[in-house]
Amino acid sequence: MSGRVSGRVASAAFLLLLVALPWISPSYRFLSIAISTGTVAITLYGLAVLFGQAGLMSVGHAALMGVGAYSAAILALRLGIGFWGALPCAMLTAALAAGLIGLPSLRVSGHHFVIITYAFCTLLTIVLTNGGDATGGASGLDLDPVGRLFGVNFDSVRNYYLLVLAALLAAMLATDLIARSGYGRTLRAIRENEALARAVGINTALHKLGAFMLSGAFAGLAGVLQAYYLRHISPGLYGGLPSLYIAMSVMLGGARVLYGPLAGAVIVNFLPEVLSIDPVDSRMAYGAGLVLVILLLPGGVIASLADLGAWAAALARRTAGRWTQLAQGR
Amino acid sequence: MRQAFAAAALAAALSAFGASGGHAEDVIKIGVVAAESGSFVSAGNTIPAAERLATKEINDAGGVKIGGKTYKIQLEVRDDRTSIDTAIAAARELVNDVGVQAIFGTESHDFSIAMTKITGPAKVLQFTGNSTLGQFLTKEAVARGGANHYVFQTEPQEFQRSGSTAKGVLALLTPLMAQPPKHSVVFVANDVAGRYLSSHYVRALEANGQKVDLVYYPPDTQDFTALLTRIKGMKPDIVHFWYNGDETLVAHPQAVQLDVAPAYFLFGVDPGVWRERKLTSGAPLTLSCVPMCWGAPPTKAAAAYFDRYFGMGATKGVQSSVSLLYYDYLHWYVKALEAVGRLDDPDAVVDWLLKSKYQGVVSAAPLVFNDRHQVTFATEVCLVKPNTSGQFKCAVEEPPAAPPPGDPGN
Amino acid sequence: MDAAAMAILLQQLVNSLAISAIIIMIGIGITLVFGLTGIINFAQGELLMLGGVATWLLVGRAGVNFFAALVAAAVIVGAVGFLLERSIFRFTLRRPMNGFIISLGLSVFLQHFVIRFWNSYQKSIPDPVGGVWQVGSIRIAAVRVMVVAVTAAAVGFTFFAISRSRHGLALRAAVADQDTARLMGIPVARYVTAVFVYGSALAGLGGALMIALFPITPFVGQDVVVGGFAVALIGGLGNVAGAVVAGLILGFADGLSAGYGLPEWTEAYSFALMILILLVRPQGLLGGTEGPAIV
Amino acid sequence: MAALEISGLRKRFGGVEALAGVDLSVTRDAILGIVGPNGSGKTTLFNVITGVFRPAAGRIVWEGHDIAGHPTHAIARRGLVRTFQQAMSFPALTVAENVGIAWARRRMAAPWAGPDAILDFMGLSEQSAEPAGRLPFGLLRRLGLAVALATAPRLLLLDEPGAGLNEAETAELGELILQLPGRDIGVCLIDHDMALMARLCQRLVVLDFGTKIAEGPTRAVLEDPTVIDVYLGHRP
Repeated sequence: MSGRVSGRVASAAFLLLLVALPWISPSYRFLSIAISTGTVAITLYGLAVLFGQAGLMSVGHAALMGVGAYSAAILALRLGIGFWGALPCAMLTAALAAGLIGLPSLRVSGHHFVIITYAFCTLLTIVLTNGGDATGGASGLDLDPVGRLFGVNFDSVRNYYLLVLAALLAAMLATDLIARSGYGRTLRAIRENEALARAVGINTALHKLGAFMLSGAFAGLAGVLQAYYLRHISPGLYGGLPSLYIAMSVMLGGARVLYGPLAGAVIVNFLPEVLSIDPVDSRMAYGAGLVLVILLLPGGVIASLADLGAWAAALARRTAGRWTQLAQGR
Repeated sequence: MRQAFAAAALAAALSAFGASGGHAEDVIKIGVVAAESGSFVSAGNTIPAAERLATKEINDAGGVKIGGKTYKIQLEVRDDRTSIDTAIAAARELVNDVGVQAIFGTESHDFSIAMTKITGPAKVLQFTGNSTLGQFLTKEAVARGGANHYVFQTEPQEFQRSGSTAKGVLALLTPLMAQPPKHSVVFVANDVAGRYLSSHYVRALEANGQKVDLVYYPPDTQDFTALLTRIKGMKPDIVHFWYNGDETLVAHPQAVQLDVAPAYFLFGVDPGVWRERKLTSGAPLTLSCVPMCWGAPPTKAAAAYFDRYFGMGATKGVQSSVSLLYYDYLHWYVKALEAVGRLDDPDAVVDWLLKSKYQGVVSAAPLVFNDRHQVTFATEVCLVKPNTSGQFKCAVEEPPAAPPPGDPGN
Repeated sequence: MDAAAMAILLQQLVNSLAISAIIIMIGIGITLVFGLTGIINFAQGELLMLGGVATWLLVGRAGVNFFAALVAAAVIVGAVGFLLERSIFRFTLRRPMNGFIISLGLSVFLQHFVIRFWNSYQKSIPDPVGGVWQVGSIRIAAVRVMVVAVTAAAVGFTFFAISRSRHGLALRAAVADQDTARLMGIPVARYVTAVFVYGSALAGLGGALMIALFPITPFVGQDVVVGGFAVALIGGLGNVAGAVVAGLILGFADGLSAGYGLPEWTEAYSFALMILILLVRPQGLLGGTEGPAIV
Repeated sequence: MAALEISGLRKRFGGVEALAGVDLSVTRDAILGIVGPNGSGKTTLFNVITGVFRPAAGRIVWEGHDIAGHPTHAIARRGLVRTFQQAMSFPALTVAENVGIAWARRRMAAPWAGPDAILDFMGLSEQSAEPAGRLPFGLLRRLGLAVALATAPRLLLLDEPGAGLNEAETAELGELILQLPGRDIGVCLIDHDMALMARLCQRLVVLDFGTKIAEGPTRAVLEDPTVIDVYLGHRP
């Protein structure tokens, strides 16, 4: 089978496996870690659009998850709007907040504006902590369970896992569609050469802001899903350190490949937990791993595996070809 | 064909870390969720250490006799790695996969509250030592059918702890001061524990006749000189440092350098640490610990406990005494199981606990849960003899019966 | 403003001086490295932490005199800077964003490397100077005077090296325009290494001074690095004088906001200041480079 | 009425007055060349017209609208597009994608059916699937022009299209440029290659120290003594 088709079948099988996971392994610990990994992965896909396509780096995406989570919590507390109602609103507020973070990137041409996104996390944590009753102050806010919808009870861990998986697959699909679309090409053009992009009529400021807001919406979605799973959120969840690990994960996995962000989430969030690797060792591993990946495999782990796969497939075809030649006595 | 193959392969791989195999003989599984790694490790590792000691004692004494059979306690300890995601995953595993009867933990407020959402519906009893839990243990929440019916707070209501601490501090410091102290400044971290504790402690000091100012500092501050100079400008008689021992040991020396106040109180610093680090203070200074100090245990029982506790290899740290918030309650819980005589009736166990008393190590008086699933016991305050590192005069003040004016009493 | 209030204000100004010292040390390192290479080194905080831990080991375990340990820490961390530049950062000169991403991984690795060998608890050393100077009602710990003095000396030396010496001239030329500097025969690569080593040595020195003031944990690098970036950005990246001025401004802003503003918002003030300045003057107060022109 | 009317255009960088009150009118039917020694303000003129810099003073009227100070992309959308002195492309994108991005932005009807037609016209069809970054310099120059054409411009400002090309490549590019007015695309050209300018331009403008010192039919301007003076330095 040609590379293209076998790739399609492999990813279909892999996705089928993800869907079937709850029935294969009913261990709650495994599903719980998978849910946490899934929510973070959704944010990574948002960052993949921002960095992978538009080339804009942000070390502040945990704060955007926080904006989504707190919007949902406050909407529930103040207006009694449940999970499904809060979802679109939280994504919108997170997108607007991302636009706010993105503004400096328009004025500061160098990439050192990225420090502002890191500063934004700390600022958000301080505002939430001192927010008094509005934000539940330092002790944070509680959330009620998602409850039932169309007869499906989302309080069961298995159903919640499927909900998060659906959101993750939607995020992956959206990222893939964006990458293939004209909009994605325009973002890549801005990344490659902003001056030329402007010269051919692209409103680069608007598009960069758009990319930020799009990635904010992904983070908002992830924030709401995480908040409704933990059922209690506090400012400390969304500070600088979590944002650092989010940025690292997307770099490790690869920001421009479909399975890159998912691989990053699995490497940083999933494997150390499931295999109960000591957190100090696991962080040393992917700290050093990131350095190696950037130096040796700039496209990230998955891109390199894909290259490796393609190289191996080509090698196989060549040797097979040679064998048939030998067999035919040439 | 593809699905079958994938399913079989994965099942084999996953069973390795899925549910752990059951044991042949009868056991009662008890869960512990605490930080054994990450930044909360200094408080977290005291919980499993305390429960391992209690489990060893119970099993050595012949285990638990229920319905004619003898059970051994099987402790299932999970490290929450100072991350809420891991704490939730651990709680899910203990409740749903392992099937524990009760869970002890966690060291941090957010994790414990998130865990109540899992233990509650599963009717698994949860013993937690965060006094900030008080906000959530309202009468309706702890009533039968309420969200927190199976949650027990193993620390006294904050107005009681603050009340006995305030009385102890003032009683010990006043004789050593030139004139009786009138003006106190409470200097506390701006986080959930800091805000909650200080709101009660300020009322307690006011109830003892003090004019009180409250100053917050951002968590993880290192250079306190600016805030301490501001406090010096308020001309305080006593500066009360709350609540994290490590941060207090950074801030206090800077206060002494600036000569901020004639007397100090350091909450959360154990005399044992003061002696070990050979610290001294010219100004009159009092220390207190949650709930008792391992450096100067007030009762023989407490001293014996700490010998056994450190004997098990636990590290001597600033927060070692936090273990006392968990040790007695495993013993008490086992007695409840034996009294109820069944393992499948958590409601009966809750009712028995609310009706019973237990003479533990943590308090001279027997422990009793009030109608909001909170215990009451006094707090130990120790005066450091000026310019010495190892001589303490400790006192245990009884907590006030009712909350002082302006204190919600939770 | 009666005498007591004036005394408190003077005390706050003196306090702020010490606060600025550490931030300036780390800020200069960041601004030098960025000025020449365009790389934002997020691991500069961990280099400072390494300086502190090295001093803790030398003074605490090996009983070395503090001032000898101070110099040793600067040398050790300088050597670490050399290793990092030679083995990692020199490959990212053409794409500084990679240098930044690598520094994220490096910062996590160094933090947990220290935790693996010397655990994550607080580490402190006895006050190397001891005693408190009293001038009128102003009290300042002698150790803080030492910290300010050593920082002033380091800043002075840096200024002298950059403005007066031959190498300083070559360095400024390279910062201005790498290609032209190469054409004029300046070995730019060697200056990149020199800047990394010097920036790391300064961070090591800063770490040693910090542990003289207060206990540190392996996570301290994380808290300090953002202050260092604020200084470098507000001063103008690549502009050493800017870093010093910005360090003083931030030090006094922190000190006075804690002293007179709302204490809960202390940290927010310096961040808000940084973001405001970057929006109004992206090239910083005293005008810095936006990194080398990367074609 | 000329498509582009510039009057009293001023721009200063610090002490240097790059443009000191330039008046210019550009029609779309005749190719206009702009020449002048280095630093005379030629590229600055293009940068100010296309919104890269804001003019200190002066009016820029393009097809009846004053576009002084408008953002670059808005000006490009109105059909006033420029190319760059250094060959610019989107390196990681393929040649076809480079042209496709500009084509998607076009506002007006274009004299070509689609990007492929433009690639044929510019002789880049074989390379259409190659990443632009791998093109040799000569082809990269052509791609720059192809991308500009894909935006369906009504007036094209070419900034030294011949820079860095050898004789043959310059001649070929010149031929392509000559065909543009016939396809309803006005051309205004900056270059130092006098032979190329003589061959392509019907009219010439000479700039020196930010002021226009000569304008008129190419032949006349080239023989104008003041222009020769400026280029060859003042005769004793």
